[in-house]
Amino acid sequence: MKLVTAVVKPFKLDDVKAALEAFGVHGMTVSEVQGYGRQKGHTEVYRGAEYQVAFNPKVRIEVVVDDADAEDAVAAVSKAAQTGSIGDGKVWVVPVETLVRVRTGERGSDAL
Amino acid sequence: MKLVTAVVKPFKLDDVKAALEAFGVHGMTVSEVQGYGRQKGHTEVYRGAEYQVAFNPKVRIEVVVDDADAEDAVAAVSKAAQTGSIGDGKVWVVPVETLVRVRTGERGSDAL
Amino acid sequence: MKLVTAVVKPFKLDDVKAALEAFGVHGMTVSEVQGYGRQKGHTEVYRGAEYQVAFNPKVRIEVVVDDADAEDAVAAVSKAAQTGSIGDGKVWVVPVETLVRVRTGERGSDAL
Amino acid sequence: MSHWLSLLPLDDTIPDPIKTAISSASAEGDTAWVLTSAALVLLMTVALAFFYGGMVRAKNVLGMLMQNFYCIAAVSVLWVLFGFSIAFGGSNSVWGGLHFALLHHMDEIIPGGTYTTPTLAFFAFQVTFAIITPALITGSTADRWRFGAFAIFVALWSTLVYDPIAHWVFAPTGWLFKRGAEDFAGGTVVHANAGAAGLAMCLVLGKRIGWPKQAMKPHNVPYVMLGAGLLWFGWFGFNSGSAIAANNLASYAWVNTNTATAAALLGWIIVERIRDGHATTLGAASGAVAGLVAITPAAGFVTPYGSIALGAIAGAVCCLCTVIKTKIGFDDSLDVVAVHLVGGILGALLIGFFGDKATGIGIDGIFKGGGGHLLKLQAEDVGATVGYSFVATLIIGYAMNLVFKHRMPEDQEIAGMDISLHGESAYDMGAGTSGTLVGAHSVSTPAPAPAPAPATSAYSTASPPSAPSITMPSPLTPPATPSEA
Amino acid sequence: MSHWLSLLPLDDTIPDPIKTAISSASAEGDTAWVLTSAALVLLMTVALAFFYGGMVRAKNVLGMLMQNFYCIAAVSVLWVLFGFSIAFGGSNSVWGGLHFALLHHMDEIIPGGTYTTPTLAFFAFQVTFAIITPALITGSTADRWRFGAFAIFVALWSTLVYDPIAHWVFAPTGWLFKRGAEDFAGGTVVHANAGAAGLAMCLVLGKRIGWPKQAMKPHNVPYVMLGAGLLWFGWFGFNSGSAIAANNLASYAWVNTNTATAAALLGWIIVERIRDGHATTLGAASGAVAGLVAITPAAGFVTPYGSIALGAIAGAVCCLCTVIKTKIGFDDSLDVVAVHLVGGILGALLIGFFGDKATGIGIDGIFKGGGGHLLKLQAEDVGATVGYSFVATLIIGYAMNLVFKHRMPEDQEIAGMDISLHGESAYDMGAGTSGTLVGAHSVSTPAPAPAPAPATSAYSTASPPSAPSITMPSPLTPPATPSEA
Amino acid sequence: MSHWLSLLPLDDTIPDPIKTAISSASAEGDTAWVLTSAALVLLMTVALAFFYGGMVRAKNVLGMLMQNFYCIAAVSVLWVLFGFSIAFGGSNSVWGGLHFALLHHMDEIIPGGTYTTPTLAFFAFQVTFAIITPALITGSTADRWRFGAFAIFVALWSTLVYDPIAHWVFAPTGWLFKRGAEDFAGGTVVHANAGAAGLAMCLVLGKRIGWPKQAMKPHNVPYVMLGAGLLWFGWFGFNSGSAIAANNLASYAWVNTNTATAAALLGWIIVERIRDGHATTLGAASGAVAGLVAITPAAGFVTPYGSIALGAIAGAVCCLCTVIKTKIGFDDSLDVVAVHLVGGILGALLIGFFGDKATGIGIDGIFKGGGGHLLKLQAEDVGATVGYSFVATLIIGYAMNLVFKHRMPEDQEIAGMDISLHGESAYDMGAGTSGTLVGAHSVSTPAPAPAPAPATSAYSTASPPSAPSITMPSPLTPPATPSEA
Ligand SMILES: Nc1ncnc2c1ncn2[C@@H]1O[C@H](COP(=O)(O)OP(=O)(O)O)[C@@H](O)[C@H]1O
Ligand SMILES: Nc1ncnc2c1ncn2[C@@H]1O[C@H](COP(=O)(O)OP(=O)(O)O)[C@@H](O)[C@H]1O
Ligand SMILES: Nc1ncnc2c1ncn2[C@@H]1O[C@H](COP(=O)(O)OP(=O)(O)O)[C@@H](O)[C@H]1O
Repeated sequence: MKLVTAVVKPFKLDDVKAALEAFGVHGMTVSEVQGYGRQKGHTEVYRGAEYQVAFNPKVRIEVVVDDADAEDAVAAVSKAAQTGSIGDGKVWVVPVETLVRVRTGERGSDAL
Repeated sequence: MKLVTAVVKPFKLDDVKAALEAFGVHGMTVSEVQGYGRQKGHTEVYRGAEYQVAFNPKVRIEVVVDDADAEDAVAAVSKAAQTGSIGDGKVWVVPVETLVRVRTGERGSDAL
Repeated sequence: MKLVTAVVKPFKLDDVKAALEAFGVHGMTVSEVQGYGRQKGHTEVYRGAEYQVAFNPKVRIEVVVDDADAEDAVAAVSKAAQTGSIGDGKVWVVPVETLVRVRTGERGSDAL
Repeated sequence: MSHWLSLLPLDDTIPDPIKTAISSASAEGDTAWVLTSAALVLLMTVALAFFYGGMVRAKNVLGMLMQNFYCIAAVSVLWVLFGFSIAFGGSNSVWGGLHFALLHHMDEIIPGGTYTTPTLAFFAFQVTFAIITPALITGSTADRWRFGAFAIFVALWSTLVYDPIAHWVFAPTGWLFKRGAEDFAGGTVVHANAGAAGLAMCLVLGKRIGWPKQAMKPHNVPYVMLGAGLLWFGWFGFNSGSAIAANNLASYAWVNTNTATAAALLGWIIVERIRDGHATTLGAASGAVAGLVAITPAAGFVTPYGSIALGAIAGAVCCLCTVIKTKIGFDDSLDVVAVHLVGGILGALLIGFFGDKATGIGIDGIFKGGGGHLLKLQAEDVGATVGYSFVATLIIGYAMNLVFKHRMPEDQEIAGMDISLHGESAYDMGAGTSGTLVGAHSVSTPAPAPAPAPATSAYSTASPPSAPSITMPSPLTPPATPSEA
Repeated sequence: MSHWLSLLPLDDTIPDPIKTAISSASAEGDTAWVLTSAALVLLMTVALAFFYGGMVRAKNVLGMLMQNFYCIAAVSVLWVLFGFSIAFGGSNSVWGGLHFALLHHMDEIIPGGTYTTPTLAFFAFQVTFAIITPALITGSTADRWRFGAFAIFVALWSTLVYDPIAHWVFAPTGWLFKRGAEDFAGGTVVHANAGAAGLAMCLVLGKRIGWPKQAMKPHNVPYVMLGAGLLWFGWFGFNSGSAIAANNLASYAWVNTNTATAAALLGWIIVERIRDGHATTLGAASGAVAGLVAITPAAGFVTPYGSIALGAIAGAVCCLCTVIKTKIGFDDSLDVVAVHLVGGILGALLIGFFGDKATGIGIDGIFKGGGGHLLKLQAEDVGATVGYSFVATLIIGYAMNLVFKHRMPEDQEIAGMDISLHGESAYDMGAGTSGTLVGAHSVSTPAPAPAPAPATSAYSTASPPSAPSITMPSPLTPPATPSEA
Repeated sequence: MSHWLSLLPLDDTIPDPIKTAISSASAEGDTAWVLTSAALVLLMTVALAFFYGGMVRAKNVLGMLMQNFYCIAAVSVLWVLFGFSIAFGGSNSVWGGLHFALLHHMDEIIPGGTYTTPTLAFFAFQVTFAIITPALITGSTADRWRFGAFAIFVALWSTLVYDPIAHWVFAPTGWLFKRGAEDFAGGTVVHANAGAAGLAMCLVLGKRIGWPKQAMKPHNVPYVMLGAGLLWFGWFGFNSGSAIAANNLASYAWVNTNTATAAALLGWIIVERIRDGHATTLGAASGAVAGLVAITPAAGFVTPYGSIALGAIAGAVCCLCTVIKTKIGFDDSLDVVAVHLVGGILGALLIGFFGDKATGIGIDGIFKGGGGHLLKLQAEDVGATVGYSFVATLIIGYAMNLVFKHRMPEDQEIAGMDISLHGESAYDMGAGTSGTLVGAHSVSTPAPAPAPAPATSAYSTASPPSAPSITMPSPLTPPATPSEA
């Protein structure tokens, strides 16, 4: 199995979710993160003290999929999250050795 | 080494922690996440505008363990987090190539 | 490619970022997490009811790097995050099979 | 409340028309203060909502706020309909009848009344007391009461418990008033009464799921402090406004209120420092409220330095009482018993010791050489109000249980009141997981039962439900459809 | 507002110097109440900022707060310069002229005025009304208006729309006042006016990016409740203070305000319960505000039981109106039309039915047998104020668009007003991603255009910009430089 | 404060008993306003707690709130004991003695006093000023002061610094009062005094760890705005209430306060817009407070259009002063010097230019042709209060340091005041990491030293400490033990 992790712009989450559903994936885990990269941050000023904020808000989406589906899932997510402007994010894949559904103890693909 | 990631119901965190401690693991990293899956979400209505919220709050627990302990840790976590109702969550394992304890620079099992 | 994950003290984030930049890495994804380990937590008391809080706030830094850079990145991060006191955190490395830049669809090192 | 009396120095030599005119002129000042005070006391229930709302978990904060706002709304209407009349109408010593129902006859003074303000101003002030009393109960029953059941309970309880007790103690024709019980602003009528009812209802409802083992920490202590601060502010209306005049007695009540509250705050945090190792902000807020409660019955009957002692005792004792519930095992969630029942009783009884007629009203207590008579009167007042409130509330609570459940289903309680009862989330930090708009309700297209399927939406012609596919344009950056009208 | 009149029982037999002295004594009470009320109404705009600020998304909350605070500041200054004079000066029935400009001649009573307080106290009270009216508009235009454009709009709108309308209805020399229109505290002048202007401006500005498909939930419902609670509190000043005296009429207004608000809250949540399946806290807050709006014109002209009906109707109708915008497609973001335009018109017209001269002022409406005359007057008032406001606001809005853009650039709107317009973040929970201090501005070293490069910092001699290397000491635990002075 | 005088038109022909009665009637209105104002000023310290609390980091917000609530409590008690007497008793021009200690002799007017209200009402008003002055200091010393040391400091400082200065300037027998210094509501006594003390204490305490390199942004700007809004509201009591009557002078003070505050808000954000490129909400809040501070001494001595100039100058100058600390290197954390010291001095001196006896009191300043005499008096007042405050505070601060440390240990400061000093967390969003209940404290089972080991818990018979094993039932869904009583 594979764990596909996508770091994308927050307002793209609905599109990514829809893309994954269209592709047949009905589960994911999402968290709020702050991203730093080419996309420039912004400046804040409090009583004349200037702060440089390098981070931009992103959401991090984790989806475990079958080995065979990983490549397509990556493609679907990338496409759905794309706006074409800097800071659209990254998608990466790491190998998963075991997956368990807590409720039933099912393993592997059955746990999806 | 292995990284065991568990996404479970928030109120189960204490039980999972206790289970891991009983098993001899005294470290973990926890984050707030939102989960989407079979468990149905809920509806909210603001001044007549209805929102469908598909996500449920979960906690994400990350534990790095020795290769030999991974399977048992998965079992302990799964058991502790189980309520038997939909949405109990997932546990997955990915391989870890290096682990360092920042304070000392120790590596591998010594870093645990 | 490798995914370097570091869980460190929040006020060390700026130093870690600077260290990675000095090393030539200009991207990362950061999230707020709670850590449990050797570092002791603290006690809270609300109207005489005492709570033991075992967790300490940490930040979790994820950086995808080229295979060749992984070891140096780990060293740079560890060094920058070190204070020498308990709770400095961990750094671990997992293998990454695919990396995509969402904006362009570039893959692998080009996506960095 | 035998203290409404014109204190104007109206010499007998002054001709009557001039007397009348001067009294009227003076009444404008009194009315200004009473209308101000009424607004301040109304604000107290909002403040209470935050004091309590900050103490519950994040998933229940709206449920708590809603219960308190509902109390304001329901009691305001009930008191126009008949509540005020039951409390202040008629000459019967047990209940007031319906003479003032629908606020008829507002050009009359209430039977036995000696205030100088319009009766409508007196109503404005009193309705705010009727509002906050059931609201206080919500602290002991937090996190678990179905809203529908709560709504009915408030209407019943206000009418069957608060209105009669207010008549007994506050109305000049009430039996406890006539015996001479001293309750300046409602230590027994409001606080001990609500505390006893809170105890009864937390027994009726049972414990929250997970209590006491699971962590149930305040989710937002600054809200608690905001609530406490606004309560302190509003309580000047509560106590000083109870003079129903802007005079020396009102000034006494103002100063005593502030002084006792301050002393109680210090008393509470000193006990905490010794017992727990920390003086806490929650303790400071709690001590302040305990002091406000305890000085309420006494505000016009004691001197400022007496208030220091009274407040310090109340702060220390209430602090020590908060841990009893955990030992005995009743889930008085936000300590209504320790703060309002204990505080209210303490305040009422301590008048028996500290009572001092130097304030211009009342009689001397034990320390002033007045003997135990006053203490006996006070004990009687406490016994009657607390006893009646506790028993009547238990009966109402259990009787309602025969018809329908008070408690939410277990899964709803775990999910929290906000989502389960009100279909809302208190906080949304914009992470993108906060939901998708699926429709706008109207009466002709009634809401579907809560279900994940998107309802037919009001603007579905523009974007049919099939739209959410991966090829749809981002709602944030619609390339084809211009976003401006 | 034909209701300012001394109600003192001053018998003709009383010698004049005594009469004067008694009137002055009485005026102190009135002044106390009017100054208190003025402070309460000032607080309402702060409350409104939170009522609205809680409803917008987290990235726009400061933008909303800023617009409201700016209204307080700008109108306060404008009204000293000339606003008060335009509204209350002179004898012209269309505008008031500049007699009171710069607050000269404050020792005179305004033309036709019958109040007993100093004219400066009357100014204090009226300026707060002028402040809140443009502030109400910010609800319909939320999340998208450039601050500079908004700032200019407020100055223009206050002068060209609010000031004349206030003169027509509130000033004794205004043409609608003279025809007999009844608007006790500004149902048409403040609420219907702001509602019509809000409608106009949300048409001028166009929809928010992503509306209505994207989720735009309130980011902090407790702030909404805090705002609603403080509005309720402050509104006693608004309505009861409009008696410009602390008398029976003020007491009527107080009680009617509270009663109608309570009934409207209940009306709104009952409709929600039936239609949506949930009674919501946002609904309770909204219902309360709808009730407050609707009772505003009527507060001194109806009886308390009439207020129950009036409030319940307003709560239910306004609730039903909130979904219209989504169906028709105009982005009145926080429902200024449904609550203030509809509520204000409803209240003004319902006086035609519920009007009751038992309060001591005004004439009877239809239900009291007074016939349709009053309703006709009210309809005329509504037509004139709403019509003028809508058209004049459209003109101002579009005219400004000729000179510069009202809207923020798209990327700024997506990033949010707080960061884009004000260079601030509302919340920072200390996660470490909140930024690095790069300099302290001074006039001699002007700010760089927002750019990631660190500016030359004021203390750069101590820590040169090259410092951030991995060998630099942690700022939190500087080992070499002692951290204490 | 040479301005308390009955302004009733009491003709000599009026018989004495009638005069007395009319005066009493009039005093009710004054008392209504003074009691209201006292409540408003009390609220200001709560508001200040939020103004400051929002500006500190999330880990220190409770520490800040606690310091402010403690000031309310401690000074309230001290002022009943002897503080009021030191400030307003006796005829000595340097200190007031103990005649009014324990609030004895409250039936007397204070020496030289001309107010019409009860002396207790005057006490109520004045105690709130004594409360807020030390509270203002907490802004300059944020995030680092041990609570125990702070608690002792407040008691000493209030008695040794505030009480004497209040006597000199506010008491009719005080030496600065007698020389003719004009300080209507405490520009020097409260603000310049607190500002000078804040400067002294931030020098005594030293810088926060990490300052100025580490980011120390406001954690909750809406709290700052809430605080600023409530301060603005409460300040009407502060300034207008300082007329100690509800008359024309009070109306002047109300209008001047609002006008100067508005102008200062605009002045501050215009400077920001030019210098920093953004007008900020924090700037709007700060500008408003700067304006409130600057108009405080002048509120009854200038005209409304004078207030526009005075406010605009204060807003702009204070804004420019905030960056000085970073350049010079003293950690006045929340800019008490730039806002209160600079603002208070500015306001006091500008009376010398804008002073206008048209308000009914005071003398003309330079712009009104009154020459430099008034300015000299004002400079003398500023010099005496600021000089005494700065030196005396330095002495108190360093003397205390001889006995024990002011600062928290370094690791505690990094962990934050909330956890370290008060054993509390301000926020808990329910993520499950918020802790495990390990016991309920009581006096008989004292708290263990903070240690991870579970204490013997009060309900340990039900669930022994050994329970937390992986087989234990979930506390949330106890299958065996029914969760209801
Ligand atoms: N090396 C990296 N490792 C992990 N996350 C990264 C890395 N580089 C970028 N990111 C994440 O991807 C986001 C977008 O990257 P950025 O360089 O700004 O734009 P783009 O991907 O369009 O070139 C960042 O905000 C960050 O969250
Ligand atoms: N494919 C997936 N990848 C990652 N996380 C998942 C996936 N499917 C489910 N999850 C996580 O597991 C949680 C529970 O899944 P769900 O399908 O609701 O219940 P269950 O696991 O009991 O069948 C989800 O809320 C989500 O956080
Ligand atoms: N086994 C583990 N798996 C994942 N994260 C861990 C593990 N052990 C510790 N951590 C993380 O590392 C942090 C520091 O660990 P701790 O044991 O307290 O100190 P140290 O690493 O200095 O010995 C913890 O707060 C936690 O976030």
